[in-house]
Amino acid sequence: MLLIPCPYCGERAENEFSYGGEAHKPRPEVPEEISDATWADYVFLQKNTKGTYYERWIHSHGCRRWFNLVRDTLTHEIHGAYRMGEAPPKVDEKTYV
Amino acid sequence: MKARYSIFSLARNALSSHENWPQAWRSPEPKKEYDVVIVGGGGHGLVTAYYLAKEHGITNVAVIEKGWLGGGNTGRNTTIVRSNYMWDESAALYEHSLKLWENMTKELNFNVMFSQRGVLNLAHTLNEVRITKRRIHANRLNGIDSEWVEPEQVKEWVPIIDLRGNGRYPVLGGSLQRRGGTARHDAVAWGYARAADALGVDIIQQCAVEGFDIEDGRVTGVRTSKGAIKAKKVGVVVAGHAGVLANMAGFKLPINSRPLQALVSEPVKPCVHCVVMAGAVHAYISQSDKGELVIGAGTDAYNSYAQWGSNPVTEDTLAAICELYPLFRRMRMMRQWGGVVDTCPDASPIISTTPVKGLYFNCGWGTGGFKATPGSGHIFADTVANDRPHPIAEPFSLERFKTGFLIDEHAAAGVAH
Amino acid sequence: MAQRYRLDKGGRIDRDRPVDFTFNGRAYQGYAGDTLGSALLANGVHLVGRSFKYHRPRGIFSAGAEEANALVQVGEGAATLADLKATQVELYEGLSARSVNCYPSLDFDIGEVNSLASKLFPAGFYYKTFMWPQAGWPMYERFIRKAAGLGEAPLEPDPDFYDKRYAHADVLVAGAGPAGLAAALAAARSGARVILADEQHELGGSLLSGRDEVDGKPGSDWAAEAERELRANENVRILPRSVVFGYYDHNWIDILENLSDHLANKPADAPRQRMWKVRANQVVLATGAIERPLVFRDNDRPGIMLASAARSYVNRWAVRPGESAVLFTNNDGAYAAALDMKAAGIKIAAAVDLRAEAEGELTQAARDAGIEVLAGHGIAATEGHKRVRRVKVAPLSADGRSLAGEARTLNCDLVAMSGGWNPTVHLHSQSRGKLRFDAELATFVPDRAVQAERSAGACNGTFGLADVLGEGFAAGEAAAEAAGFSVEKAPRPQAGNGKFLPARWLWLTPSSKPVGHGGKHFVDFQNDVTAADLQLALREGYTSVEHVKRYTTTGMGTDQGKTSNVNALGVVSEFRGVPIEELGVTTFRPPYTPVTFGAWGGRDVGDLFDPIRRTPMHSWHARAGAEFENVGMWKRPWYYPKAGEGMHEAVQRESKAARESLGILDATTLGRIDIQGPDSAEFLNRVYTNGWKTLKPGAIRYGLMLGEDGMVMDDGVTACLGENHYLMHTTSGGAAEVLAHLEEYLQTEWPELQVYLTTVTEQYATAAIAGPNARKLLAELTDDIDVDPDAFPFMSWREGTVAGVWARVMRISFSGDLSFEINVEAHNGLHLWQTLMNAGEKYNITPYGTETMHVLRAEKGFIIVGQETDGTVTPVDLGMEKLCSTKKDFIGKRSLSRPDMQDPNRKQFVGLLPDDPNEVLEEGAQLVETVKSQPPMDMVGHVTSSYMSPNLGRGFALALVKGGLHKHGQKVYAPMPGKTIACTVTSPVFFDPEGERLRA
Amino acid sequence: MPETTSYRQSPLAPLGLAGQAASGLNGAGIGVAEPDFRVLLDLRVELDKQPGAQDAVEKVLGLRLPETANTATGNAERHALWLGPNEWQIVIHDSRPEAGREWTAKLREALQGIFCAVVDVSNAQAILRVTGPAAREVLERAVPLDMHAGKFQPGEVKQTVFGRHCGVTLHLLDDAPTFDIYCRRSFAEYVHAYLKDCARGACEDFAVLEG
Ligand SMILES: Cc1cc2nc3c(=O)[nH]c(=O)nc-3n(C[C@H](O)[C@H](O)[C@H](O)COP(=O)(O)OP(=O)(O)OC[C@H]3O[C@@H](n4cnc5c(N)ncnc54)[C@H](O)[C@@H]3O)c2cc1C
Ligand SMILES: NC(=O)c1ccc[n+]([C@@H]2O[C@H](COP(=O)([O-])OP(=O)(O)OC[C@H]3O[C@@H](n4cnc5c(N)ncnc54)[C@H](O)[C@@H]3O)[C@@H](O)[C@H]2O)c1
Ligand SMILES: Cc1cc2nc3c(=O)[nH]c(=O)nc-3n(C[C@H](O)[C@H](O)[C@H](O)COP(=O)(O)O)c2cc1C
Ligand SMILES: [Zn+2]
Repeated sequence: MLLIPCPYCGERAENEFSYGGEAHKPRPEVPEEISDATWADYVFLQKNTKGTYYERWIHSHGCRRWFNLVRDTLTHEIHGAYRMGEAPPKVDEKTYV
Repeated sequence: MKARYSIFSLARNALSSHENWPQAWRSPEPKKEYDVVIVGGGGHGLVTAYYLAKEHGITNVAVIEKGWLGGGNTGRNTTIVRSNYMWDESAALYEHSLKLWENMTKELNFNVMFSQRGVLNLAHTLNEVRITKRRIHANRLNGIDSEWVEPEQVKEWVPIIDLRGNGRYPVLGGSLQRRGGTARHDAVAWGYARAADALGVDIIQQCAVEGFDIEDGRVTGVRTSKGAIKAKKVGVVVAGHAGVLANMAGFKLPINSRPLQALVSEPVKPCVHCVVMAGAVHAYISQSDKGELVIGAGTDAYNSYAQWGSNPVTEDTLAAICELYPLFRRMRMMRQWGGVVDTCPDASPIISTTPVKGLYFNCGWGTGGFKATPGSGHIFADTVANDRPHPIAEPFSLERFKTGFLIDEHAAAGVAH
Repeated sequence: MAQRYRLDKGGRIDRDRPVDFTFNGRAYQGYAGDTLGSALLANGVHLVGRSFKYHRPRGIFSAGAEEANALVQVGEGAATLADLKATQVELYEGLSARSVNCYPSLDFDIGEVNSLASKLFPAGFYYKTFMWPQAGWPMYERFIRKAAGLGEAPLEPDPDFYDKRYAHADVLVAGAGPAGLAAALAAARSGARVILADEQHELGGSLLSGRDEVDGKPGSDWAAEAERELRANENVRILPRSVVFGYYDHNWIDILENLSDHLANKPADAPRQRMWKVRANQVVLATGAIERPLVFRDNDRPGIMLASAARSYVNRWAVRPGESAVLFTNNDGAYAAALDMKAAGIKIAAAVDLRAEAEGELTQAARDAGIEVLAGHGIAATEGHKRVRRVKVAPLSADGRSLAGEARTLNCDLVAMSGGWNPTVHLHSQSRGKLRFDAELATFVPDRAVQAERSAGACNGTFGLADVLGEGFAAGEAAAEAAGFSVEKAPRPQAGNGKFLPARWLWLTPSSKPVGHGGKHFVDFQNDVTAADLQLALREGYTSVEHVKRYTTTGMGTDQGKTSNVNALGVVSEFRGVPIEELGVTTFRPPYTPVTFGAWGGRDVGDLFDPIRRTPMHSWHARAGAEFENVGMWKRPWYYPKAGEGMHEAVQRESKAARESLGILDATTLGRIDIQGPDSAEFLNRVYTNGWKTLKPGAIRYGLMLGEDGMVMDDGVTACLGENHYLMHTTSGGAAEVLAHLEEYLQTEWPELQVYLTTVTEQYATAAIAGPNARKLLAELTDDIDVDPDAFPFMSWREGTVAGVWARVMRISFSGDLSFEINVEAHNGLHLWQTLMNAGEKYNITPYGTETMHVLRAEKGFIIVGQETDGTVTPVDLGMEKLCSTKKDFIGKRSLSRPDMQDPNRKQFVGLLPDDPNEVLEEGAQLVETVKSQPPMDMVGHVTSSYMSPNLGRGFALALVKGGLHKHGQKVYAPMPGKTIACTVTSPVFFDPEGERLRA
Repeated sequence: MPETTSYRQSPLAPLGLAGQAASGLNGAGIGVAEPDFRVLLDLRVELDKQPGAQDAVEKVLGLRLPETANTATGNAERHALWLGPNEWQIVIHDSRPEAGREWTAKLREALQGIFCAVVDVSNAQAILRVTGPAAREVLERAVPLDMHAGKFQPGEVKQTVFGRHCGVTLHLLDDAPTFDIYCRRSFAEYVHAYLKDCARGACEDFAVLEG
């Protein structure tokens, strides 16, 4: 069970949270003007990185705020959490084969 | 060439203290160039190589495996095989596969212990009943065996089950596919490896693909931990790692990689004689021929490439097992592990050409691709050989995420083991 | 004679408390403090089990968790336990145990014929045979399955219950031997919160089995003092009988505590076991080491055991495990066992030592004690069927690969073997800590830690007692410091520091014939894996250690290879000529020892498996005899059968009443979200397909919500409560999902919108009254709401007092009739319901459940999300294109313009009328346009809802049919087993298509 | 018809827990009771963006909203529990049936012109008061929080998951210790039954109060 640092409440157990997938993937401003391919990219495609991943979580059984987390998807090491709209912390990014 | 396996060869070899058995496959050094390189030595990759050689006459093929062959999800799944999927497209795919299963042991001269002991999918809510019946009727009209069983019949199949489910998850019935069952997962990988090797396929283990050589939008080879290897075509079949390989080739996939857990109990005398799946509570159970209860749990809620699972998921699954089978509360878990599955938004696989010419992907099988192993490899080989989707593969292209032609098996499958 | 092999004195048993027990039906006696294993040995019972494949006689070979042979079934009936290790079962009065995997009896086991034909069953034999004919496999499998399994699963529900809890520690110490006790002392003295767990019932670890001194007193006394100090510290929690079984992410550790298995009288209202889910800031692993067996010919006979086990039986349990022993070792340390055995009166026939020059402190002591030491020798063979009787020992060649001289026979009934030690690195490895091969110790020791953990003592490859204690203290101090406590370094206790090296590492002791040609060199006792099996696997190309494991099943038994894994690697390394460190190890996985399912389930079973949610009116429904349907976690009345009624009759009655006079439905479970803020209307515009800017306070509008993929995800009505204030209703099952979906967009995509969402699902209780008399009833119960149709039109709401309490009444309808949904504060829900029931009596007010609700709405062609839709249905498919605004963007809109969404042949929403009015189609039935005599048939759609309607006087259905919006009037067929049902495609609205009754 | 309290059924009324607090622990390690009806309001506002909000709230309630995470402010009659960076639960000991609506109106009135939300959730939630020396031990079986006296102190508020999948808010009132557990109304029976079972699981250490 992960120990996740909610930027509002502090470190809490994983089962208080829900996952929201890849972060920093803004909804297209004017969806009607983009191609089917670009739209499919937004709705379905994932970086799905093996390594340092920027992702969204919500503290659903806590403060109910969404926030971002930088986590290594192989080792589960957590490099930091930051609020929506804030810039991510500087992280030595890693990827693996 | 290969020695044929039989009771006679076994007896003959017993006389020479088993010292004369040949290797099941070679361990060759990679050549400089192949007609086709298959990345990923799991079941799907090995079957693909086998059929390239067998049906398409392409024998200059390498299967490149990062670790040991069969060590991915092929080696860590709960081995449920069935074909009673809901949509026509899926049913065609999985039924194609099931037919190949039925002949696999003979075809490979390798006993994969395919055991058609029957697969029961329980329905616990009125909505599940409705969806289950819809699937059964669809199966029936597609010519696939599938039948509704009433709770009393469930009890006959699984005498140890508690039908009341404490009022919360009562067993309201279920679907039964008699031709479904289990197989010895490792044997599937080994059997195909041996057969492909016999046809000249090089199986190269402990060799990771670390990049692609792409010229003018066409793949020309792979870069591996053992050096560059040229290839006219490359088929990628790496399950949970599909996204990693796609990133190497410069595109993204509609896939999230998540650990899926399984566990086994200590071995006991046979007490569960078919496969029982309960999607509503996330618990799948069968008993291996050695006596362990093999139990499938859920996927972790977050992306991860760690081959282990999160604690609450195990708790949930074992709570459900205790609930459905109160007499198993005293059983003990002997080993627990995880595999990284490639889940697609519509719970259906991708068998497809890609934005890179000569590069093909077969992935997205998520929690349920073991059953598809022979069929998937068969149609993927055809797709790679002919540079166009096999008719069964056609609906499962990457295009569907653009056009919207999703084949959403969620409703019918719960978790699609 | 009872306990013939019990020593006259010594041991940690309580001679004042004899304990009676039975094994395989025979009565025996032991003492409190015994394990089943030590008690059996005290009675001279060595033959305890049969091996898995060959059914070879097997005895007790260890004194702990590593036991691979002595598996037993304990207890009978509902409380039976399978596959317990006799060496771990604490003895209690009345314990009854029996051997597993033998028939008809342990002494005479038919399965032993397998042993005769064993040549036919080498590793992987399954894969090579049973193939002819292919159709024959089920038959073979039935036969094979007969041989499956060891013990038996209970056949009755478990009578016990299990406790499960979280816990938090600054420092968790796993293992309470000298290293663990030292670490706990050091950490506790700093003020840290410490949990100390040991799988055994007594703390002290190896100090309980040896005769070493600490600070000038017996080691066990030092342990007892340490325990006293720890117990006196309120920050310390000591967990005996508790195995630390899993090490997961972020220092999450699982422990299984045994509470009552060892008790003769198990308390009825106390848990049997407890699972601890611990988050530890720092971890100290002090799990000791497990002795390695030696691999030699027929090394599995009862009476052959680990040297440390023999020593434990003598010292800790005061048992003579034999009369005449041979020590077989490759190291000096094992001589301690020989010395202690000798001191206990066991004859030592000889010490067979693989080392060419058998030197060392203890070896010398043994020589001094008159023990014959056969240096450079190995055991070449053993004899004795149900107990070892003789061993043949012979000198070895310099390279150790062959015998180099005449064999000599030694009579014995005990072989104590030691092949060195394997640090118990399981937890370190589970934590993803790296391992390093230590050539001196010829085994794996912990290398770099990945999580906040450290190993101390034997599990770290440190074996001298003084060093072990020192390392324990240091680890405890370091852990406490890392957890933020300041420590004062304590003086280290005084103890000896034996030198155990160098040893001679020989993975396979040769015999007169090559491996595989006579006799069996067992590597994995439980799964009957021999050196020849490993060799065969390698020969056949299964060279990776993972392949070797899976092909031969080595290490896959209930002991998970605690004694076999390193030996298997050694043998593989030997055969392949590849150094062990290059082979790698198979993965260590939880649990360390098997863990009860029930403990994992804990209290989350039975009534507590899932929360059961009930509405404030529930007690009324229950009293009225309602049958309930599970909707999400809610219990909703499904129908209210009267005496003699089945579901069909009840639903027909309820449906009729609701159309003809007055029905009442508990609609409390609908999801409700309060939406406030200046941008609320804009927000609604974005999340619903239709427009919201014109909705005025007092008015209500239906909305359809899509996922970004364009598929319908929810629907419901939203009321405008005031300026910038709305109340959204969601489906009962979708409430949580919808709120999450909305919050996600609000917080992550549109943080600029000034909107707040608050769930108020449970603030209100709702009774929907429907039918021609609904208005009359409402009028009677309110003074301040004008119920006149003009004053209170369809799709509006009014606030006032109903039944004497505050109420918000919404004039909306899911039944298609004149209907009011009366919302009161939840505390008043039951009151409202009772008042309505009383006042409605004159209208024959009829409570109806979800089934009737479904019939009524289906007659009107209203969809239910999740029934008419399945995640693949768009608003266009539902014929609701008009609800999709073209003037604005909304979630999912872009997806609707993708090519496949435009396909006119998509499945679309229609009504169906079976030609035979008495026919009720099965929900889920598939539809075709052309019936064929047999499958496959092209399916064009399926039935989503289907009922017998008393109001229409016939069966009718809703369906999704390809191109259905344009197929009204055409025929489709439902080919069912045994018959085909012809139907006509119609509009889905069967009742009051103009909506006059709604607006009445 | 006049509105009287007798109509009202508290969430745990079917279990008859009200008043149990009064009867005392009788030597048991833990007791569970349902307090009298209270006003519960959910208040949403961004304090840094709405400078007047604190004063406006204080004027009506006589207390300031806690800005430190996981804490509460208040007195014997009223509390403001921190739920999130822009969310509080206001608890007022006023058991009149109309009190929830009245306080909502008062607060809204005071916060006029400020972007905020005040929502009456008095009926939406249940309150279980758990008290006794074993309370921490018992609760550690239900929630993943560190319940140690040093880690969860009087005046603190934490939201978490209780048992499987049930959200709760825990407010520690005193050293007894006494916790007020807030949960959604329909989960109250689950929470209560779960607590009882937790007490059963911890029973080696103390007697369990019946009921
Ligand atoms: C716990 C669990 C239970 C399951 N239960 C079932 C079930 O009951 N029924 C069912 O039908 N399905 C089940 N599945 C799913 C099923 O196991 C998979 O869908 C299927 O085995 C996938 O086969 P594969 O050959 O595509 O992948 P894999 O067997 O995973 O093979 C992919 C291979 O690619 C290799 N690879 C990865 N990256 C590289 C690289 N860069 N270079 C070279 N090689 C690389 C990997 O090492 C791996 O060996 C389960 C899965 C899990 C994890
Ligand atoms: N003569 C030799 O060659 C030799 C070899 C090994 C050890 N030793 C001696 O053994 C001692 C080592 O001390 P130590 O403290 O490191 O080990 P130890 O063996 O004394 O103690 C380890 C303890 O950990 C417990 N344990 C193991 N795994 C556990 C788990 N998963 N959960 C809970 N408990 C678990 C065991 O029950 C045991 O009590 C020293 O006295 C040393 O001299 C000597
Ligand atoms: C169907 C099936 C049955 C298994 N049975 C056993 C078993 O009896 N004993 C065992 O130790 N492991 C068993 N395993 C688990 C494997 O040992 C191993 O954990 C799994 O293949 C994952 O590999 P890894 O743990 O090496 O990562 C089984 C695995 C599967 C898929
Ligand atoms: Zn938070």
